[in-house]
Amino acid sequence: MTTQSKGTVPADGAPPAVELRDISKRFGAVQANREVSLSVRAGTVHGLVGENGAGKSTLMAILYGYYQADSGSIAIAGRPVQIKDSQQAIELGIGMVHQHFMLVDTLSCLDNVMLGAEPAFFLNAAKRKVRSQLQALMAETGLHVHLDALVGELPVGELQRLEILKALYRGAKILILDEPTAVLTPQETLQLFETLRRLRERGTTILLITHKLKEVMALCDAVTVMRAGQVVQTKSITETSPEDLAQAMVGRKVHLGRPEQAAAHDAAAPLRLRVQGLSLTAGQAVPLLQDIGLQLRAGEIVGVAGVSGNGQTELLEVLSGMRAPEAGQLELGGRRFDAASGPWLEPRSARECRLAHVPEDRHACGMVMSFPAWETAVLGYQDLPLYRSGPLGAAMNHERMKSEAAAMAERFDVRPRDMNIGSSKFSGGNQQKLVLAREIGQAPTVLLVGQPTRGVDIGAIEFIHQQLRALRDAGCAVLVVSSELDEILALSDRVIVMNGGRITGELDIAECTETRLGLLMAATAKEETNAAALQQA
Amino acid sequence: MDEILIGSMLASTLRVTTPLLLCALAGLISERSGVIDIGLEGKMLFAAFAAAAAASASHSTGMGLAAAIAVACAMSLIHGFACVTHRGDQVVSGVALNMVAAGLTVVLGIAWFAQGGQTPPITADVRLTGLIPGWSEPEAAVAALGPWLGAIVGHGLLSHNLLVYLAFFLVAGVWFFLERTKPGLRLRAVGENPAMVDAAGVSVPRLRYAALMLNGLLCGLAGAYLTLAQNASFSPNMTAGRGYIALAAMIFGKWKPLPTLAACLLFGFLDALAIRMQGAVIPGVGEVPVQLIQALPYLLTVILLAGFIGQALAPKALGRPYLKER
Amino acid sequence: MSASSSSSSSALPRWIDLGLLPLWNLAVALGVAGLVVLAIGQSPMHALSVLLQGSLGSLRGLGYTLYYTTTFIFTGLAVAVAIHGGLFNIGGEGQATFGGLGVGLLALALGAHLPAAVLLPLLVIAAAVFGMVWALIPGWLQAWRGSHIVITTIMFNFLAASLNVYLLVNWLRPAGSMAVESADFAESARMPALHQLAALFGVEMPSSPLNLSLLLALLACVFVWWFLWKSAAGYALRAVGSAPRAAHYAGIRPKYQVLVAMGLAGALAGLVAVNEISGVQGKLTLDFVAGAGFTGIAVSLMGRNHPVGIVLASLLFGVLYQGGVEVSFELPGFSREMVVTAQGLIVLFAGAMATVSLPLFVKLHGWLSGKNKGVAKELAHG
Amino acid sequence: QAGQPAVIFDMGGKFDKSFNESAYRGVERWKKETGKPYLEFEISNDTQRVQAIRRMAERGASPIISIGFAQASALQQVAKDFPKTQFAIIDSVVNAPNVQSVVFKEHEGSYLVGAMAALTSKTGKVSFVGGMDIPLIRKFQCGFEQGVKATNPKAEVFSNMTGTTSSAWNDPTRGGELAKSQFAKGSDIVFAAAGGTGSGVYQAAKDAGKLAIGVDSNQNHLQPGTMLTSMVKNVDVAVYNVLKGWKAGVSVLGLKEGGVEYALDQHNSKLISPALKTKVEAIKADIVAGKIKVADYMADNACKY
Ligand SMILES: Nc1ncnc2c1ncn2[C@@H]1O[C@H](COP(=O)(O)OP(=O)(O)OP(=O)(O)O)[C@@H](O)[C@H]1O
Ligand SMILES: Nc1ncnc2c1ncn2[C@@H]1O[C@H](COP(=O)(O)OP(=O)(O)OP(=O)(O)O)[C@@H](O)[C@H]1O
Ligand SMILES: [Mg+2]
Ligand SMILES: [Mg+2]
Repeated sequence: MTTQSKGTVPADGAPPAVELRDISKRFGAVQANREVSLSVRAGTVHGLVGENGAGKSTLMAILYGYYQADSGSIAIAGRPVQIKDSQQAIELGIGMVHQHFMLVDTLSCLDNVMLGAEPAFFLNAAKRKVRSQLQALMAETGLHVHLDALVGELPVGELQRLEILKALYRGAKILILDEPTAVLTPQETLQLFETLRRLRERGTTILLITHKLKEVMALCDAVTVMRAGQVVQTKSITETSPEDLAQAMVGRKVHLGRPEQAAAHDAAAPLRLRVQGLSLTAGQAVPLLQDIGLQLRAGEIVGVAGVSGNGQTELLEVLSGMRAPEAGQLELGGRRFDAASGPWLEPRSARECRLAHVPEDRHACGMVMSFPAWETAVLGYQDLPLYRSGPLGAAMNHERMKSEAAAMAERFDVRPRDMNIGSSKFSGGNQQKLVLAREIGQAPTVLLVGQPTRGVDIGAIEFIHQQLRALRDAGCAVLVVSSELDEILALSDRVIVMNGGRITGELDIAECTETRLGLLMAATAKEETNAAALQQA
Repeated sequence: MDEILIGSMLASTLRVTTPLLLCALAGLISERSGVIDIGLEGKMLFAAFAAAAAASASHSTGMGLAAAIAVACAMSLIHGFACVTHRGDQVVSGVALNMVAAGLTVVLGIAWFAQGGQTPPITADVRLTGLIPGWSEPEAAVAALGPWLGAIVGHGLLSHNLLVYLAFFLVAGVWFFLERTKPGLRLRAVGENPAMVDAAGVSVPRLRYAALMLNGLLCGLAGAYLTLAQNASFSPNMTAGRGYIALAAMIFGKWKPLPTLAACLLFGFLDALAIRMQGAVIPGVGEVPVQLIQALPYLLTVILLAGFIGQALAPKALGRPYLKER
Repeated sequence: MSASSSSSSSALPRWIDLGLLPLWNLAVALGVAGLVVLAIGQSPMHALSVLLQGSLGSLRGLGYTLYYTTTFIFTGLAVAVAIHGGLFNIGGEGQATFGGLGVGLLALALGAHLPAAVLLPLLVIAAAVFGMVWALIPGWLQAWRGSHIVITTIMFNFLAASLNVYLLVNWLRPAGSMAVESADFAESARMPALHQLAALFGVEMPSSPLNLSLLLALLACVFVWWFLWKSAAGYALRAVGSAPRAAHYAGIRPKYQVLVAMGLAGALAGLVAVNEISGVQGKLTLDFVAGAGFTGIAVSLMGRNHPVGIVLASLLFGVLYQGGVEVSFELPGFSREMVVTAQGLIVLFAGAMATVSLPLFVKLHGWLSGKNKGVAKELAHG
Repeated sequence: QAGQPAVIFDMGGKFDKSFNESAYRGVERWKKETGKPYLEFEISNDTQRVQAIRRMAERGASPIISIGFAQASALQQVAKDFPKTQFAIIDSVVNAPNVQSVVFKEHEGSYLVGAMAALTSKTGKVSFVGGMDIPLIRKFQCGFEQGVKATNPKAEVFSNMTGTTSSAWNDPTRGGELAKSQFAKGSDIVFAAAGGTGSGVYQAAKDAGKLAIGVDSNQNHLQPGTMLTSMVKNVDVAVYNVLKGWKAGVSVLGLKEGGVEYALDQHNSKLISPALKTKVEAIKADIVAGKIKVADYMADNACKY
């Protein structure tokens, strides 16, 4: 690994906005940060990259006073400081946009922004003040949110903007963003970057954690690579390249960019899944899905592109039987389901039809966080005879479960290998691998995948994509929902674009270009989501 | 005659509702901040004892109230120390406080007053008497205002003591506090997502302790009402499960002030009704078993709950001690 | 208000976390209770020795202790099973009372006609079924009507009490008897007491209420342990309890799991009646549960909702109850309320404040060991 | 310790302001007079009854006095294991050679105070508050009703029971509410047989300017001036006598034997006019003489009169 210019970048006159020296932090058994030194020049965007669990979030959490470092020192604008809690960090002009949004679903955006920084004792007065300030801020930065909508009812993109507004409203001079683009669409990402550039112009210093090297190259002035809790290298952007960074992160060569050619698309391949006239509406008659019809054939990967919050989530829920639509027919594994007459598909019957599902929200859906990994590794397949033992299969076969889990960990390189560790203790990347391994394990004929690589590092992304392709080549029909255009383009043989609960376009991969898709998705997308949000608010 | 009945029933409803309401509001504030409070029963009991003891010893209503509030707050502090500071189990802590209260009140009572855990009755001048004391008798109210007005408004509504009106006023107070003030906003937030509040630079423990103090204040008032207003002395275990009913009312009210008021009023009313229905005779069937009538309020509650009140959503962080790990 | 987190710390090895720490907490708790005893002018040491002597020192004392333990095991398990299903069951009191009705009615109806060998199993079933029914209704209301389980179970406690009084006073009470209790059961309806069994084998044992129900309780523990952590049903139950959405995703129907959890919980609570009614009283009495349902909450949570923990916690409470009786016998002026106070303090310090000295132990342990490095690396690479 | 007498109070506890407390006064009096100590225990759950009695017997205590009918079956069990020990039970009959049973004719006393209530009531409406709907309480209720009706056939009697759980004996707040509801119906005298719940009833009566009648002990002092009288059940005397001279068998104490009576002291003397007193004494004499037969609820599980 390149250790040249480890630590700080060559300093010019002005003191660095942020100076971390020899920060160490351990959680019980885990050394999250090991003598990390990092210095960020004022008014620049500084990238921070590294594998899942490399220690990026922890380091930033320490800078934000959310965790206390075991050892090491921090200096802000050259002044050594002790950051005991977030309050202090905020006073020092540090703002943080957390990886897992720090918002209260049951409160309005306005309340969320001012919480902790209310300008007046009585909320009405406070709201009036904050509202006007925010409107100014929104105009200035182009970050637009519905101040009165409940957070719980807004699409992630908007929440992301809300988080940034929150930080800026508190007068952040140093802005930390932890995987801000993990949940954004290209359009939203571009907007975000516009904003960030504008902020940089204003002299804001920005620390950006991301798994997407393209973004680093596009935005950052300097970038630091972490691995296993340590800084591997810090380079100015001009001296580095994606390949270089990737190698530094993973410690080996990583294949980036557009993959080998997609599978020859044949219309004769057997039909695995067909839906028609699918429609679903939320409580207050907000249309979520409108007259959706699609088909999946053996041996193809169909990508669903779209601004998150345009029905992809619901589509997956309906197709996997987690949610019953108002209308629509479904053909799957030789069985027909009609929402109008008779019961809709249920998760159980879905698996009987050999349909597997990798849910978007792995934390709430994909795994039981309080279970050890080996129990999570059979979730959904707990009824399979092979996992049962004893009379009438009343008992679970733990030996078998553990051995299978170990096998999954082995095949999908889940780290750590020890499947007795609690599911929550694995990084998102590894959690994702585990879920994928579980769902692919039973050789499904149809696989639904939501956000396959959200929050996952490039090493893992490469691997996961390989697995999905392999499955396709084995004759499985795969439906991939992703807000990453790169991913859609890298994986799909056919692309469906969703917008406002409708299918607004279907393209063969050959005719796909980022811009073209982008336009299809973006077309009035904002208005759509806003409308929905307003209706609900 | 029946207007008297209605009036007395109204009066009784308000009297019975008051301690439930104060307690339920106390629980509401604590639980909205994310801290379960099974200990309402114990706090109310100990507060009632403190109020009676202090009032009878000092011959001052103020002292009684102060003592009640102080004791209840102290118990809230213990709860906080165990559950907020040290992340102990909130339910166990509540159960423990109930046990200690049930035992210690009697032990102290015997030690101090040697009347088997009862406190000496407090004198009339120390007790909280009605706004218009005379009207606590329907007849007097009727004489003053005429039949219906007198019975229902005079006796039913105006014959109560300050704590009753305070309790109802506090419903609005708590609502305003939660929905319209800065600490209220933070309190609601900490019950839903403490990590967020922490990240926003507000101390989670401090907020929860504050909530627990308010909780103590209200429990204190509830207890004081029992011994300074409704009765004139303390007797062992006199709360007789009202703390749990208050808890039920708060959940019934979905952790919101106004619905909680409705739930408390419902319990109060059903109680007053059941009392007056005892000995009722159903033609043909004969006299209704008294146990059935005594069970009626609980039965109706269950039916109402099943029939009309939908899912109650608890604060998301309720019962989860907050640590800075995911 | 469901599975409230129990205070385990990943940083400590099990033998400290589950062995040393609880003992230490118990010591602290006893210390505090001792101060109270001192405050009322008694000698803590004497009180403690009487407590232990009286509860563990003699065969009879032990008998009583284990008899209480039996009851608390049942109510504790009843709370624990519900908690693993994500439900908070305050209804143990009523479910046990209802179980009593089951035992009482069956014993009175068939006692004369059936031999013990047939009747006793039936009584056990009756207790379980009645308790189950009384818990299933709130369970059903929760799952299908959205009525909050805490309210309904509280209400059902009152309802069970009312029904019990009504039946006893108006139907089950032998004419002319003042006491509010049913007629005595036939011998065949009596769960054999241990000293009776011992007598059969010519072993002389002081009489005590301890009876075969203890065996039943221990079997229940084993079953619950197997059910929760080994059986398929338990897997589904725990999934629903800790992650409803994930369970739904996995094709588990949360609604039915609510029924399973409450049904099992109720059955366990109902079994209290086997110990109290069939085992000890030999007749249906008014208030035989006497708060054990509520004590079960503390027992379960102090036992970290695990059968083994629950047995230990039950034993602790058994000692406190029986020892408390002895103390109020031996120490004049040591009233039953002081016993309750001491019990409360012990629950407070050994239960609720169990984590107070956790950091201390973590530190201590931190010095004494630098292991798990391997895992650390693994995770850091994760 | 051997030879010491022992007293076992029931759930209510020795300070229940009525029944157990009365027994407590009895032993205390004996203690004061003889200067001898005694053993005591307060029951807090069903199982402890057998345990407590047996425990006392093993320590060689004698006589051992069980207070309250609830201990009957427990005593039945233990007494036969300790034939040499002297036992006694208040309020219930246990047939064993070594047990003395003392029961009271509560119905007679209740009848008497019922009559007093009827004679005193201005509204012709009086009321009764019971703790729990159990035979003993019905016995009080039935006697009271007879007394009222016999004295004033047109009089109305409202009755309420407090609750169905053990807290029914300890819920003054609810007692107060029950009384108030009865007052609203026009009752102006209330008789409470509800243990600790009573204090709430008497308070309510005082607050409403009505009259109340105490039970078991002489409770006139609790609310001087508004306690018409108390239906005294001389448990203390009974206990005292057992301690003085235990003798096996059943003793039934009614008005005649002075086992039950109505309380007259400085606290209620103002309320009892000479005229009233003479009338009451007359009725009492008739009962003693057997001219008035007071139906006992326990006789046939019904209040027939
Ligand atoms: N709250 C915590 N408790 C215990 N260990 C933790 C905690 N947070 C992080 N760790 C450990 O520290 C390591 C670094 O975690 P961190 O969140 O910094 O990784 P990361 O670089 O942000 O990963 P990702 O790219 O997936 O966000 C993790 O591998 C984990 O083992
Ligand atoms: N309670 C915990 N104990 C130990 N390690 C933890 C704990 N919580 C999180 N971690 C570690 O923190 C690291 C980051 O956690 P995090 O949830 O941010 O992973 P992630 O990859 O960022 O997931 P995602 O980005 O999809 O949210 C992971 O390596 C995980 O192992
Ligand atoms: Mg992270
Ligand atoms: Mg991540």
